[in-house]
Amino acid sequence: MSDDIQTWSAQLASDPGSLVFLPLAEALRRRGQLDAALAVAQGGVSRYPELADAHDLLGRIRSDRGDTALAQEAWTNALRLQPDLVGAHKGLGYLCYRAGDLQKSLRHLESAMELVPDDSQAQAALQRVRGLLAQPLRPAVGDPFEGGEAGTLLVDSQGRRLGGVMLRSDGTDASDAMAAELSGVSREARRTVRLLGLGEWHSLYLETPGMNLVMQEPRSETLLVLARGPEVPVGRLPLLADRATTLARRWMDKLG
Amino acid sequence: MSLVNFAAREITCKLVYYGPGRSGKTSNLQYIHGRVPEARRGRMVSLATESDRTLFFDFLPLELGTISGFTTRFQLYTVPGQVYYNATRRLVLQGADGVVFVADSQARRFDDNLESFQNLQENLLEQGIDVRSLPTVLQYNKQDLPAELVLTPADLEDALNFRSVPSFSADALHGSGVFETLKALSALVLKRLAAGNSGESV
Amino acid sequence: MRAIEPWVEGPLTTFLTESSARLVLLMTSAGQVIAQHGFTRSLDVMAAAALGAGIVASTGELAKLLGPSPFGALVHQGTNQAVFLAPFTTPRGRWIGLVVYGKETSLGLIQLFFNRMVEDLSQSAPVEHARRAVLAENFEHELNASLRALFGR
Amino acid sequence: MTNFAQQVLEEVTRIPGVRGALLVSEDDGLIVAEALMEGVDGPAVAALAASLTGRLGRATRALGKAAPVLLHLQATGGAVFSAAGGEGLLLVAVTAADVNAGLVRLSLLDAAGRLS
Repeated sequence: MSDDIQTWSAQLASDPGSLVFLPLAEALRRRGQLDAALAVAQGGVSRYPELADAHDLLGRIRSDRGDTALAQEAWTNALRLQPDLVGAHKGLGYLCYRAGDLQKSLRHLESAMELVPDDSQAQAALQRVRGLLAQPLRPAVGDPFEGGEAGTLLVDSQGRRLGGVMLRSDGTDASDAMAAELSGVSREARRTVRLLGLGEWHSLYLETPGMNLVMQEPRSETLLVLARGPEVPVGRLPLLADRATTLARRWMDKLG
Repeated sequence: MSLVNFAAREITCKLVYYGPGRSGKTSNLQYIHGRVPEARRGRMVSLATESDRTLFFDFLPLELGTISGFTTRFQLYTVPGQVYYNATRRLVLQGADGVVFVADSQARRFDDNLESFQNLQENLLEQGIDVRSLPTVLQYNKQDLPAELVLTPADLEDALNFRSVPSFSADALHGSGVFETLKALSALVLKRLAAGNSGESV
Repeated sequence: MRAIEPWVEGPLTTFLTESSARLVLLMTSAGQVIAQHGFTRSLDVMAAAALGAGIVASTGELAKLLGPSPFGALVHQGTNQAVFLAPFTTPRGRWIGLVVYGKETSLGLIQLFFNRMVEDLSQSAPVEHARRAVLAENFEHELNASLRALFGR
Repeated sequence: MTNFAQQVLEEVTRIPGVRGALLVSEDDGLIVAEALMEGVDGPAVAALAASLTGRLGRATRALGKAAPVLLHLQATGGAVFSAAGGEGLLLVAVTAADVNAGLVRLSLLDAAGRLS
């Protein structure tokens, strides 16, 4: 392989207009030399701007580098030049899947399958996307307050659930019952530290058999509760709570 | 001492029925309780022993109505008459605005009356209250009994009323003299309040 | 909440919110009501005050009989509610607090915030001013009318 | 019992930063035994810690869990710990803000175990 790279590099040096930049950049990409691969591919694209394969190559390199937006741009250019370019369809199918746009991902993967019916990679990806689309509508990933992930609960000062879910071990929903019982906890915590001259409270940690809880106050009189099993180390709970509190603040700001 | 609330225009006075055991203090309150319209009175509280003797006190709150723009309330208390209850008598007497001394008119209770009247003066003195300044009314109860058993009001007057306070003959069981007595004491207490000689106020 | 003297209202309100007490009665040691919260009829308040003052007075006497140190607060724990009864000193003399509370709070909290209220009351008590005549000159006519109305004669 | 409790409390207060340790009756928030540094308002600590523990116990019961074994309220100027001590008792500690929370936790759980 390294022999190929040397040979192709020499060829490209002696003839800058050669199409040998295509196998060279691909070889560099596979070896993980992404910067070198990118330089070679960019050179090729500027010399052959109408060559769809060159744009497809650029898309692969940029995707590997994590430059999602630029990769998408490169593959889109490739498809504009050559709508039946399988690599570009597969690339865009993958990017759209990562971004959560399952419908668009499905369209690209189906196009790829039509062009190359025995592409096992594309087939596996298509199955995964179809499976996800068949499931009931799921909330946006990473937003624990819209009801998805259990074990995080946000409660207002009047004992009402603002967001999140808290489940009992039998799977029944304890959110509303807990919210009602937790109303006033932040007021009581504040009163306790005020009367004992301890400044401002910032976290309340609770250990029960089989479940540990942390509570914080993302906003005045709003209580965030995080419940985790004993497998989560005690010291990690405050960190998780801090993160959830930040998310809760952002989420409430978004709600207005 | 009566409590006067200028903001809410309210006056509350404490009136105590004093006298020897079984002279009819509780009967006075029971009669009043039975005759005053329900809206004007509270529950009558009686702390009595099994044999109906007053153990600690009887208590009856009354709403007199509006006087000079003040909602006026009376708290009627009785003290236990038996000699050995002096500690409780002193407690009930605390802060009294006026006293009705209920004497037992029966001749055989003459000494008990004197002893109790003496005891009243001692207990007031102990609280730093001058007997002469405290509104007091005398009631000669059980005047309905056969004449050979009771002393006349005049006899009792000679023995007890050396300060010439208002006095009334009564039959508390049947109500005669009960309201006259209370009315007279109410007037004395409120007149004193009107003169600004007593009352804790804002 | 009702208070005979306005300066009592602040400390009492704080006590009520902090302690979650159900009923509160402040009275003089003679059983005269100073302030109350939670009672429905003013006449019931008087009976409660008379009884509360009586209990404090009699336990005080009992303490005198039994030993050198006086009793502090008196607590009676019932199944659903409890009664807390405590005498205290104010610049206006000896007063008594009667507090009825339930399971939503505890004796410790009642005691804690009661002590704070006593401090607050001491600080906010105004200097006593001269007594003044309470009733108008012509009150006698009204008194007689009231007595007639009350006693029906 | 009282002497033993006293001894256990004093052990807890030997941890640097612990300003007081108390044995508190959970229902009424009153002190059963105490080892306090000067300036610590024992009755207030007892009443407030018991009240907070009780309220959170109701919340964990709503979650189908038993009452808390341990509670740790962390504030900028200090912390309050409370551990279930059995028979309606709580073991409560008040500490400075920068105390070794892990050590206090273990010490309280251990003391609570010995007391119940």
